[in-house]
Amino acid sequence: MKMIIAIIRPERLEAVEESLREVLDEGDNFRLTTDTVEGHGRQSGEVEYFRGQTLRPRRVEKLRLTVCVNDAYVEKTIAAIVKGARTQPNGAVGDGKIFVVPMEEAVRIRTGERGGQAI
Amino acid sequence: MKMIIAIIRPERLEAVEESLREVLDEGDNFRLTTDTVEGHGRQSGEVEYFRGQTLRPRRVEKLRLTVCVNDAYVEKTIAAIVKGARTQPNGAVGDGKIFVVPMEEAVRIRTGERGGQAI
Amino acid sequence: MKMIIAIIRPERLEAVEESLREVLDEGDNFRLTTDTVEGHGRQSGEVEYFRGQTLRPRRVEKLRLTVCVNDAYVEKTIAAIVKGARTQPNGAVGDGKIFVVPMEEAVRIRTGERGGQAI
Amino acid sequence: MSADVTPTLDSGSTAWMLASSAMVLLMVPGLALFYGGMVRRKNVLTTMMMSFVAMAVIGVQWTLIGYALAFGTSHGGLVGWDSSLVALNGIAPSRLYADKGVPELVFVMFQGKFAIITPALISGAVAERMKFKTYVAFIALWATLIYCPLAHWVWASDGWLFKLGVLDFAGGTVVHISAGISALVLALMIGPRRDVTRGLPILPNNLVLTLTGAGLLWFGWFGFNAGSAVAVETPVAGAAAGLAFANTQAAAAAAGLAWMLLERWHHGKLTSLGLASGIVAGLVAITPAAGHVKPWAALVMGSLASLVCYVAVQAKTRFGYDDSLDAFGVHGVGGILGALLTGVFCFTPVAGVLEGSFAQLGKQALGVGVAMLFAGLGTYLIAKVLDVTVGLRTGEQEERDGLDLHVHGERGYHLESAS
Amino acid sequence: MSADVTPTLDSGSTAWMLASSAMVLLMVPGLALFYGGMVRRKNVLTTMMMSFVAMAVIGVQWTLIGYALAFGTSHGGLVGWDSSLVALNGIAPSRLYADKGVPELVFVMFQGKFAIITPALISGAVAERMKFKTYVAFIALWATLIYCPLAHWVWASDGWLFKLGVLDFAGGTVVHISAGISALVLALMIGPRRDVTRGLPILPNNLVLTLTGAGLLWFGWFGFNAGSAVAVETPVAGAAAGLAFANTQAAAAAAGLAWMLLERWHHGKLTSLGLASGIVAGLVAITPAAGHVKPWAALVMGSLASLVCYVAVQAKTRFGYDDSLDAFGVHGVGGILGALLTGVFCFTPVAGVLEGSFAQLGKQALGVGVAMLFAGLGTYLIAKVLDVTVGLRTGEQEERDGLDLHVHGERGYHLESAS
Amino acid sequence: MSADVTPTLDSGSTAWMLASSAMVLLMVPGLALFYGGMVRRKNVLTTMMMSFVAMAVIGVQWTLIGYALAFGTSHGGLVGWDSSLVALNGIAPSRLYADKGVPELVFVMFQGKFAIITPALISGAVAERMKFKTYVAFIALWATLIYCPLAHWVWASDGWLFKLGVLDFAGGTVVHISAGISALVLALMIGPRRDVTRGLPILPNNLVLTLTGAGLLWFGWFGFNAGSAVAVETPVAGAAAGLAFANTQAAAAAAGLAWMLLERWHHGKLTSLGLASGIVAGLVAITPAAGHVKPWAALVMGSLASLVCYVAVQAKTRFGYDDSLDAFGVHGVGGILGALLTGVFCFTPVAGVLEGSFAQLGKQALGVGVAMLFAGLGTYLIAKVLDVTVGLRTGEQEERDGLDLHVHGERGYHLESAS
Ligand SMILES: Nc1ncnc2c1ncn2[C@@H]1O[C@H](COP(=O)(O)OP(=O)(O)O)[C@@H](O)[C@H]1O
Ligand SMILES: Nc1ncnc2c1ncn2[C@@H]1O[C@H](COP(=O)(O)OP(=O)(O)O)[C@@H](O)[C@H]1O
Ligand SMILES: Nc1ncnc2c1ncn2[C@@H]1O[C@H](COP(=O)(O)OP(=O)(O)O)[C@@H](O)[C@H]1O
Repeated sequence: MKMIIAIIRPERLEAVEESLREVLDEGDNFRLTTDTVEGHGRQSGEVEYFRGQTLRPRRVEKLRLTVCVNDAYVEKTIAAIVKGARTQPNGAVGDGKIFVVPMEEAVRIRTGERGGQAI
Repeated sequence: MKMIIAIIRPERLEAVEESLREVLDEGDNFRLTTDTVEGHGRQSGEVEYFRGQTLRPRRVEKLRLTVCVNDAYVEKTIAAIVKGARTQPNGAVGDGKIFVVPMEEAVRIRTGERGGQAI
Repeated sequence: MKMIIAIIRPERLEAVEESLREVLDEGDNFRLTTDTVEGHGRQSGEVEYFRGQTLRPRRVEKLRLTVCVNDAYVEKTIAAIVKGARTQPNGAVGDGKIFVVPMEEAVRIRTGERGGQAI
Repeated sequence: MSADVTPTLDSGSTAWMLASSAMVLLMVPGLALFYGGMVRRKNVLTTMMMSFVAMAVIGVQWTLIGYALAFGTSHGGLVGWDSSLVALNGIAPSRLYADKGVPELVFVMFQGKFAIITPALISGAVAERMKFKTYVAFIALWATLIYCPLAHWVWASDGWLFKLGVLDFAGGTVVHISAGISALVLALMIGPRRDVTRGLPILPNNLVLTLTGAGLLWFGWFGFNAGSAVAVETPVAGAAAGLAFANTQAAAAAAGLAWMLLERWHHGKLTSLGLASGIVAGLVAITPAAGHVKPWAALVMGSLASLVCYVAVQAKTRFGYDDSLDAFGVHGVGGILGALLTGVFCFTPVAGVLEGSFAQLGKQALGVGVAMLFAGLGTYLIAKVLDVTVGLRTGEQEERDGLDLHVHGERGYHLESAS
Repeated sequence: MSADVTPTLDSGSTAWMLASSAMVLLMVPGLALFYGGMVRRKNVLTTMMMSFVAMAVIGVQWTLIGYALAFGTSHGGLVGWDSSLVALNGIAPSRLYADKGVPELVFVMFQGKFAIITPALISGAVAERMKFKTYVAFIALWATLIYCPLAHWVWASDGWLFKLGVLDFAGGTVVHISAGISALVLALMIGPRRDVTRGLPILPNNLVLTLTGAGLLWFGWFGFNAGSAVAVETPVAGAAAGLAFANTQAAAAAAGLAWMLLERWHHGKLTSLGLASGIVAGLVAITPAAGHVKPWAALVMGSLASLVCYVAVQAKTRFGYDDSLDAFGVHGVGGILGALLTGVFCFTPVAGVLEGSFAQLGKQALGVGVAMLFAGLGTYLIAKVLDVTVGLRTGEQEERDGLDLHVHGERGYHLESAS
Repeated sequence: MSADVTPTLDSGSTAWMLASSAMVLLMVPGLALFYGGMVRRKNVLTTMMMSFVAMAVIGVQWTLIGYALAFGTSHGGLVGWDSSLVALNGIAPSRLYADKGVPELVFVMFQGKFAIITPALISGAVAERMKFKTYVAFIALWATLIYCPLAHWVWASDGWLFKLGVLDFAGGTVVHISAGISALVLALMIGPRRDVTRGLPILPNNLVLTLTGAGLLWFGWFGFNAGSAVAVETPVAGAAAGLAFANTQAAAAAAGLAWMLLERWHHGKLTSLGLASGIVAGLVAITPAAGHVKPWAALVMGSLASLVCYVAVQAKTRFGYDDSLDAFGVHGVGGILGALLTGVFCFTPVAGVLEGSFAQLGKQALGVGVAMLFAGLGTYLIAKVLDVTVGLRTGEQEERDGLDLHVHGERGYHLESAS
């Protein structure tokens, strides 16, 4: 089992969800957790104005996506996220990253199920 | 050392904290980090109304709980979280999940301590 | 590759960024993700007042910092964070923690690059 | 009205007109909050701006030519004009309006606030997707080509609808019907918001603003309605103003209550948006009747307004147009209902249906029909021209990311802790 | 008062009464913001609704029967009634109130705003846990069974307390004491909030709202107090109004300052909530005295109000009842203090203690005692009945998740970026 | 002014003065919101408090000695004083102000609101870093040593600038220039905010507040300007008030529009802060001219105000001082411009440049110069003293964490879900 953590543009969430649905959805809804983070990277935030003065935030609002999947799904998931999150044919700075972390256990609180089927 | 990440109903935090205290508290307060996330899963958000129209948010506000513990505590911690987070005797959709990730190092910034006793 | 997760005082972010720049910046900006979390630990929140009544929040607003680095950088990064985040010469409760989690894969969405150079 | 005695300034009437003019202006920020709270975070500023910008644009337009068009010497009862009124240049500060003992400049300002808020009402129908530039051009044209003539017809002493005896105490027809219909037409032309089409829930970013806005609107509406006594009575601060004030209060209260009960019965919850919407619906419906009906009738009109508007609002989901914040559902429908019921419940200056005379109801229906046709058609033409020239709707990217950032280069809130 | 000459309409007085009636209405949204900011995010809407719903419910009640009960022909000085006043039906728009040169309908509205805000004040004591339905029923009953009679006793020309010479210029007794005591009784009956019992800190969700609300309250209070000159002088916009206005300003300022200094001395911080609370405490205390004392006395009364209320507020922690937003601590205590001090500092129309006469102080004490007893007992009975029938308190689940979602099906804010 | 006939109370004028006094007070919360929205989350409360605290501190100061200093019997036209005016003690409620038919207490209150808001304006320049305690001491001293004398010079019938014929209808010189210059001096003395020095972007926490504040300011400004007719005409609610009202509206609208167009041309976006700033700049510029120029001139003055202020605001980045919220850039510059243009466009009571007379422009320039010198120097001295005694600036830790927590022991918002 892996925990896949992706940092994407907030406005791409829709697209990513759609492409994820194709690969992850089996009957019941596939599961996903998101939260808002601030990214400090090459890309700088959207410019804002204050009485003619230009404000260039160094932080960019990003959306973080966490999906836990069984090993068999890892590549499919990564591919789906890349597909949904990349903005131009060959991407643009700020499109984001995907990180994969090993996961040793998963528990469904409702049933107490463990491992693979708990995901 | 493991990093235990649990996604629960915000309103169950109290209960979970209580049951965690029993197993983790040794003298000084046990430590815990929480943040708010949005869950996309089977459960859909609380219904809201807009001039008679029903709005069913596809996202649910969830609370994410991160506890880093030494291996000896993993099972106890999982059990405690399940105990506190499960709503009905045999659970309900939306009760959440627990994910366990291996952790290689922990550092207490204050003292620079490492590993087990830094947790 | 490791995912380094640090929980620090929000007001120390500047200092940490500075010390991180020294070790991580090679030409283009180094990358970093932050989000706001609530810490439940020894330290209790800043006192607030409500009509003469003292409110002592049990939660402390903390800043969580996520940096993914190649193995060679792990120790440098940890040292830099400790340097920037520690408040007094020998630290104070609330200075925070650093957790290191193994990471199996990294993907740069823009280019599809993998592993080391995607970080 | 005793026009033979030369009128003298009445400080009491002037005091009330000054106060009520200011109160009506405050309705614009009120509307901005009311609307601004209902949209998504990413559009809160642009939505508020659609109201605020009217203060600037129409504020200038009215001073330059608007007043001349609406209240200048009548040309065939169809439109006014007086070159001496351009930029209010010919109005000596001491000149009084009609026989009301109020400086004409004060009357100009009072009327000007109406001209400002009316187009702003329309913005509710096109929130979150209309091109801001186009919107600004639209309200400037609309105020000049639709509002001013209509105001002339209904309120100028030589206006043809006025002469026919159509009653519109404070603007049910001129303000709410015209704005409501135009809102519907625009909403239809511009199409639904992306996420409405995609069936996604659109959650209001800040209902606290909406409630606050409703409060400011209620407050300002007392100036709106009770100030309109300037058209019918000397002194202005007198019986008619008192009656209008009482009816405004009664209708708003009854409507708020009715909407709440309706929702309770319909889906079991008492929403704050519902209470706020009911209040506004009631205020809209009583506007044309404020000085013509009895308080008990105001209670009835308010309750009916909520009932009818509530149903109307549900309609949009059925018919699939996206009147985002129900500018038509509340102002259009409420205005029509109010204008007609005025003909039913009025007792002064003429008798209505309840007192056995159907004549007035007919006149009211005429007024309603004319306003709907004129405003609807006019809006269609103006919007058509703007559509082919500058375009009505923002690009998909703008709509998705929110207009605040793209059009205004700002975000409504920066509440993240790090900042 | 020269009742022999037939009074004629005074447009100046009418203008001021119209304006001040509107200003008092604005206090309700003001109160909603003031209270709404102090509760937790999950209850911001329900708390604001408790004020807004009063505009709807009491707005209707007052029009239908409230005015008749409070200001109708007196029956033994105990309660008023006039079937002709039901739904204000018998009041011709041109009919003037007493000898004040103001249309009676305007007076009705001015008084109606008082009837609306008074029960809303109570909501502060039961915030975050009272059943909303029950609250609505409660204020309807309370306004009818407690407020209207009390207003009759103190303000109607045949009211028994009025005849005894109890002074209550703008409602220290009728409004603030009655609301404050009832708030205390309700708070005791309903019990503390879950998290108060569990000793958890309750953090105000948005103090910006509270400050804004305090600002609107201060503004509206000028109408509240200076408008109350309608009871004592013709023209209404005259000396008494001016005095009341000045005293309102002086007391609020002094109280705000005093509260800040107290906090500074007590725990070293100058809280914004403290400044806002002091302002309100001062406004409450000066209300009964506004037209009866000198400005220097207003400064003293304001300062004392903050001192006494601050101490009173601390008491609740000691005695362990949960007057959530200090409706009793500020309005009850401040009202009692103000009513008594009126007897000390008054110089017109009668002399107070400072000028050597203790008689008035006695009368004031009587008024205070009567109001406390009547309102306290009455509230207890009404609440008891509601408790056994519909229940006073929401379920634990509702309280934990917040009432906004459960009762109103809404959330106050949707500020998450994704939306 | 016919001083030979004994003046009698005019209820209409009194009604308008009561209403406008209340409206001017509402400008203070308006300013608090306007400023509060522009700072960072961590300083929203302290910034709002800087306005609110003026209501408390100056509210008391004005009642005790302020009025006596500004409007007491003149001593050489330099300052007023009358021990009988201390705590307003010698002013009988029935005493009328001059020949205006308004109770003097009402005039006292109207003027008092000006004394409150003026120092509050200064806070915009030192937001997010000035020691709160020091600020409180500063405004108390400033109001006493700078504002009161200046008000006496310009507005008291024996004031030396008044006698010279300097025109300042509603406070361009006394209020905006004095506050603006003092703001600049303070900003220079206190130095830029830490993050400005470090070149970090400072993002406004809540522009919704800023827009709302601008709305309340516009509303209150009608009282501010049209109420100032009390200085020139009887009845107060008459021609001069009407003219002032119209000009206020015209200038604000034109300025809002102009600023928007400027921004569009400068960087392509139409910011909401820009519209709000333009509105305020226009209101500032028309303040001294409100009763002296024609509406068309008001349109011109408003537009020029935005142009000049916009340029001035850009200057600060060039010269590297940190007038955080542009108290100088908007109020100082706008005030100077308005005062001078008054000499250009005025047509009543005297002719300006446009009508061929340059005399008035000279007088206006004198007034501007005197006010700048006096306020600038005075502020420097007061601030210097405070600097060496209590210190002007908070510690670095406070500034970094935000003053809300450190000074006020509060946070503006608690919107996290768990709470
Ligand atoms: N090594 C990293 N550690 C933590 N976060 C990262 C890292 N690399 C990228 N991120 C996050 O991903 C976001 C998007 O990265 P991006 O700028 O698109 O990378 P690139 O420019 O290489 O495509 C960044 O703003 C940051 O939040
Ligand atoms: N595989 C997963 N990956 C990421 N988040 C998950 C996953 N499974 C569950 N979650 C999170 O846990 C929350 C609760 O899950 P829940 O709907 O209770 O699961 P179940 O219905 O299986 O009990 C979801 O809303 C989602 O945020
Ligand atoms: N074992 C842990 N698991 C999860 N979070 C932790 C853990 N230990 C510390 N934290 C987080 O780090 C924050 C700071 O910890 P801190 O109180 O400084 O630790 P210490 O007192 O040991 O220095 C805590 O508020 C909490 O959010």
